[in-house]
Amino acid sequence: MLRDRRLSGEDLSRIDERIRSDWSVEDIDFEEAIAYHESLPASKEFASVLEDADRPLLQPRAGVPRLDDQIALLGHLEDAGRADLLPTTIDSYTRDNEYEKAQQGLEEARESGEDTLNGFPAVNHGVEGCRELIEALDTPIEVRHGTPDARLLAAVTFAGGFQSFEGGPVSYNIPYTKGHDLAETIEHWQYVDRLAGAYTERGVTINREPFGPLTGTLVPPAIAIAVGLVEGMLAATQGVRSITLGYGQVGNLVQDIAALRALKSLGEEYLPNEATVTTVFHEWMGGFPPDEARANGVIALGAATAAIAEPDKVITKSPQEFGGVPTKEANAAGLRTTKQLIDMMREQDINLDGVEREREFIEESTRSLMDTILQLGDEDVARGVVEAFDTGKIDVPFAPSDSAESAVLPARDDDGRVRILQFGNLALDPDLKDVHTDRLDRRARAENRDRSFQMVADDVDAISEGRLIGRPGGEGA
Amino acid sequence: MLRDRRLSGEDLSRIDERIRSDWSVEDIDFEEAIAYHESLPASKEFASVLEDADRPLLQPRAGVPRLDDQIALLGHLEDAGRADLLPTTIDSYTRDNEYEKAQQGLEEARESGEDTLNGFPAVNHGVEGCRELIEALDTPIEVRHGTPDARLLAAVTFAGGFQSFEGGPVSYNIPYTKGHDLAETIEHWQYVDRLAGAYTERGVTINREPFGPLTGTLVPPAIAIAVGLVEGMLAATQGVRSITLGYGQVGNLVQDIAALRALKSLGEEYLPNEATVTTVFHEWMGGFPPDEARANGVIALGAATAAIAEPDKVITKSPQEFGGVPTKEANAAGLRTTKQLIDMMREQDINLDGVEREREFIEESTRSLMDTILQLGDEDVARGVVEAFDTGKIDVPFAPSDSAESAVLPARDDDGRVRILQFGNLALDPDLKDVHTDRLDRRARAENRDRSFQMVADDVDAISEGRLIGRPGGEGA
Amino acid sequence: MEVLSAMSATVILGVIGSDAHAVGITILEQALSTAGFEVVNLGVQSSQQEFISAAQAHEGDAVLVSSLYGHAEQDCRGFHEAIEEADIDPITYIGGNLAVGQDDFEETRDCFREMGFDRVFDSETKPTEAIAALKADMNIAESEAERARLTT
Amino acid sequence: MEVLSAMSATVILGVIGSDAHAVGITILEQALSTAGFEVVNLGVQSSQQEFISAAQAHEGDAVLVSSLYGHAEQDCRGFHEAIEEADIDPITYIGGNLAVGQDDFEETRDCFREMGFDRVFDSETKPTEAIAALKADMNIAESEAERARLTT
Ligand code: B12
Ligand code: B12
Repeated sequence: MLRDRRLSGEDLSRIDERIRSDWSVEDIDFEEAIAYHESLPASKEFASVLEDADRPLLQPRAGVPRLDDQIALLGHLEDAGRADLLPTTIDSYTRDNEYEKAQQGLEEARESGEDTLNGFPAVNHGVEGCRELIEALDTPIEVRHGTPDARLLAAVTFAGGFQSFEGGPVSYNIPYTKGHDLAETIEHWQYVDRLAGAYTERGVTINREPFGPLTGTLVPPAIAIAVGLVEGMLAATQGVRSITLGYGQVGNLVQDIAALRALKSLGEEYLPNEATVTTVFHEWMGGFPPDEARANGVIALGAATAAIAEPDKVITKSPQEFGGVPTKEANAAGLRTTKQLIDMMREQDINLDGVEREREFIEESTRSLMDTILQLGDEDVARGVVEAFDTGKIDVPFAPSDSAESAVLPARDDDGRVRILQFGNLALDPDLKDVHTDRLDRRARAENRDRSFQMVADDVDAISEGRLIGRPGGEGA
Repeated sequence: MLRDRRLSGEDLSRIDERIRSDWSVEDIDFEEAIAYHESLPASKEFASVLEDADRPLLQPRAGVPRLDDQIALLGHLEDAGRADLLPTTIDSYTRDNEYEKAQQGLEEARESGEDTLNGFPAVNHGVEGCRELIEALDTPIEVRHGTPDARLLAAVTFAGGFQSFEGGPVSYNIPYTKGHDLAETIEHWQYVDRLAGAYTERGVTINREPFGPLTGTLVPPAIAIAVGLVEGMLAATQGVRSITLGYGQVGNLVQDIAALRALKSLGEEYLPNEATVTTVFHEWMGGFPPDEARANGVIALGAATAAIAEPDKVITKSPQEFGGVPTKEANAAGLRTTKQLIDMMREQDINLDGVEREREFIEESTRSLMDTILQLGDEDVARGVVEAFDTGKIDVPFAPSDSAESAVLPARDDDGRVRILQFGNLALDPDLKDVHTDRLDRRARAENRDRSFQMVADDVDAISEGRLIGRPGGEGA
Repeated sequence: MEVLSAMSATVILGVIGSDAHAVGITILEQALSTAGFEVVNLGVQSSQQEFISAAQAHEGDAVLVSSLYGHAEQDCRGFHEAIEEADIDPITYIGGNLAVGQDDFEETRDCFREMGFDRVFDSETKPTEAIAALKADMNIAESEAERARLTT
Repeated sequence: MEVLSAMSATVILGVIGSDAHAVGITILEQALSTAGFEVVNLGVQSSQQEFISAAQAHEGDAVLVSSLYGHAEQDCRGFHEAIEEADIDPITYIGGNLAVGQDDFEETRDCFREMGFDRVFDSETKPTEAIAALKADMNIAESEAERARLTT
């Protein structure tokens, strides 16, 4: 039965063998891998570079199928983009554990020179391929993916020299897949986290980063934060000691700053002291404007928010987000636009009215959700979160997964803050719910219409159409 | 002798004849010109479009020598840039009243197809040319230039259908030329303003806009505002009734918002009730980064400032500002980036700590300068301002003009606000001076160096190098 | 073709392949239902076979395939052959972000038209455009206003 | 050429034509003075004749022409011919934003080199680069560090 407790050494090796049967990879020698990590310079130690920084570090998203292309791409982001941390984004077939298809795609890419995969198939590149990548660049690199069952990916990339790994059982299931059972996904991630813990115990800290933005689309902060806390707690149980909690920009300055503050303080409250908690802010993860100039405006608002809230890391977007995978130049441009704004604003003392009140509201809401989860699991967070999703007591808007109710519907209030229009079974205290309803009523009155799904649809489109709030009357309004 | 009093009808026609001898232009029939303006649709009435707007209107800068090119350029900014108001920027020869050279340049441009002038020579295009331009576009158009003696330019462009005219005797002298005598320039602008007043009295409101940014480079807000007030008062005396006071972004959010608020309230205080006061905010007018991505960051900070402060108009920059005159695409991109940010932020209720305090400081400082000016002129603002510049009691940093002392040197304090490092003879109350000195001392201590010209030089370069404050250690710091 | 009322028209909607982008179809589903269509939403990560079975089971008049993540071409290979084999003849649309990288949409459109899709939509498509297209293709009476919007 | 000390080298500095951009030369003046040069700053809107007269009057070793506003080419036509006529032979530099519009700097550089300028600087030039160039061209002893910076 699923329990939030640390996997044993035997568990680990048993699973190790099982996952290796999915796809033949060379044998991984843990001791040799530790030695390899130890041979890397301090400047490639992801956790310490991140934790010791005195300003928000910038990291883009990027992944192409071929190794040499990936090296060139990351090199460009390092040089022209001045990225502080680098990513390697994994392709969709690998995320589905379809290593055979990924192999095909990789070979097609090698032959035709065209990228038929949407990311870097790290398992197919194997430990050696990963190490070549790590060695070719000066900056620490994180694995970013969206894989519900990331066990083989973790085994290969950890041995391959990566020291940071995004995702978690909730955040890489609920927004990323349809059919995966949540309890099973948690078990799979217990392996990933335990493996990270095993490296950590040997002095090779593997940084773990729950994927904060979830579906990227109007996710109410308390929901995102609760999921991050759950994943952080699960990871800590397995011995992870460097945890970066994430949050995706919603576009309201006060709410975003408040959410980042709440994320940090709740992280420190809920996660054990042995774990070092850092935060990451994702520039707007929802639909982008189909226009690079306007996209730069969206990116800049994210950068301005980061400059004020000062998270430990910022994940940048490119002005080509709308159109498809960006060119390396556009990707580097997104980094530089962000950097310019952060560096111009960071030293300014900027305090906004209302941040504290919103932070308290977010913290109370998150606690309300966390109480439910822990209660449902009888203080076992693993069982609690499964039960909570099962009953819709915790829920994510626009979630494609069968493991979530997906009954929660968000909409913006009259100030542009994301509130909840339909709660489904979401286990939020009634007085907290009233705040949401009240705020949305106020907006509905201001717009002279009913609270309705149309509001949600309008808000989903608003930023790509050039506004924050989807007022009736469209673009010109 | 120079006096701030309204020119008579005879003055006007006497000057009219004199300036026409500089360059042969067709005879201007005032009655016919009034009738022409009356024939224009309400959507081209600059003053009412600006004054009635319920959000900051966006206006770019743009001027090319040939009429058809200028029409195409402005059409692009209207369509692709969604500009709310349009400019026509005049070339440098016209600014020098070198109409012969401008004619040559225009003809070269017509023959070679290359732009050998840096703007639109409106006097050479004549009343008919201007009217063709006005008719070809849907949006009101302002004349923007930098001409100390703009009498002929005003006569031609007002008759040509333009209803807004930038500049003033101080703001188009001190930052724009070396040798022009300030008293003479004021006389020349009395004509311009009186002509605007004459149109206004006949129901054709000509909007006048003092050039707020001055030298564009670390201008302390109180100096910029005082100059704007002086020019506004001079214009009002001549019957101008629509006055747009300007201010150029310095890059510190609190200081910029405070300055825009001070500009508005002081404008209403100092200018007569009959005049409608609006405000315009210029995106950063100093040196830009030599990189479009980073330039977008600078533009975005301006847009964010405008979204919070809500001036009536925003003059946008393009990401190509550093390199030279921008392409029309880049110019339109600057508009759209700005618009996206303003439209995303405008509905948010954003209040920053410290704005009120900084606003009070700016207002007190401005009053201190205005008191001196009015005292020196025995309550005559025209004579007062000449005397004040003559003695350096009012001064502009980096001013190229022999009419200014140019002894004032600005530098940023530890929060990035522009303060005064060297006062010269600037007539600021001693306790206000102490604030500046104190803040800069604090910064000097933080940087472990003396207050010195090096600080000024570092601050001048800082934004183009990717920071706000020119800390020692350069880019990486 | 007979004139249908939207009420009787059934639309099969889903995201193909291993793509999990759910927001677009959530918006589309709601808009299509409101417009009077019978919508069967398969959700994300639906296989070709799931689309075909649903079209058979529900007598789908139209099959709307969504794809955002850049693998549409691979995921749709053989789809129209399979439809033909299943002996059904629904209208087929595909929409979303159909190519990896910054592609020229005209090329992309041609590619999917050749594969057999009746219409190909880019990711700037608003639900109203899809509805207008469906009504036109199904010969459903529509207002002047909608027709005007479609032809622009 | 004899080895000079910066102290004895006189530099004529100004902005040519009707250009009024003053910030750059203000910074340059200060940096050149600090580096030990004797600087004669003509200010903005200086004519060719003013540069030449100043070079004669002050025995200028170098003439530094600045232009930002895009008319440099017109403003400098005939400048070197006039210098020759005046029978002086200063080192001549030009720097700033030398062409109207978004030009390729290499072309711009060639154009001004052909007109007779010894060195052409773009608007990314830092004062230290100008100083290093002057020292090299005037054969003034300079530190290793400066030399390294110049040659990169
Ligand atoms: C939100 C988002 C996500 C969320 C999705 C959450 C969820 N489950 O829904 C998350 C963060 C999980 C995510 C993940 C990924 N994403 Co994503 N994502 C986006 C983003 C930012 C917005 C998409 C969206 O919701 N738009 C809003 C809705 C309303 O619009 P829409 O989906 O376009 O749908 C409208 C129209 O397209 C049209 N339409 C859509 N389908 C159809 C079909 C028909 C028949 C018709 C008529 C119309 C139609 O109508 C809809 C309603 O108006 C886009 C970029 C963008 N567009 O700005 C990238 C984007 C689509 N994602 C992309 C990628 C690569 C991925 C990942 C592979 C990335 C990764 N590296 O992690 C994974 C894929 C995971 C998976 N298995 O699918 C790429 C696709 C690249 C390409 N095609 O070349 C994009 C373009 C981003 C980019 N520039 O790289 N993503
Ligand atoms: C501030 C500014 C102004 C201020 C100037 C105030 C003043 N009196 O100084 C104001 C607002 C008044 C102004 C007016 C105009 N400006 Co202006 N201005 C600028 C801006 C934003 C910054 C210039 C600056 O001060 N930079 C900071 C200083 C420190 O750098 P710098 O001047 O480049 O100088 C450094 C180097 O270039 C180098 N250097 C310079 N000269 C030399 C010479 C030598 C020999 C050497 C070795 C080195 C060297 O060293 C300096 C120190 O590091 C630039 C764009 C930009 N660069 O971002 C436009 C810019 C120069 N301006 C421009 C224009 C067109 C004008 C106007 C004609 C505009 C108008 N339409 O109103 C008028 C001209 C008026 C006139 N008669 O000259 C254009 C020029 C276009 C072109 N060359 O193709 C620019 C590039 C803006 C643009 N993209 O359109 N401007």
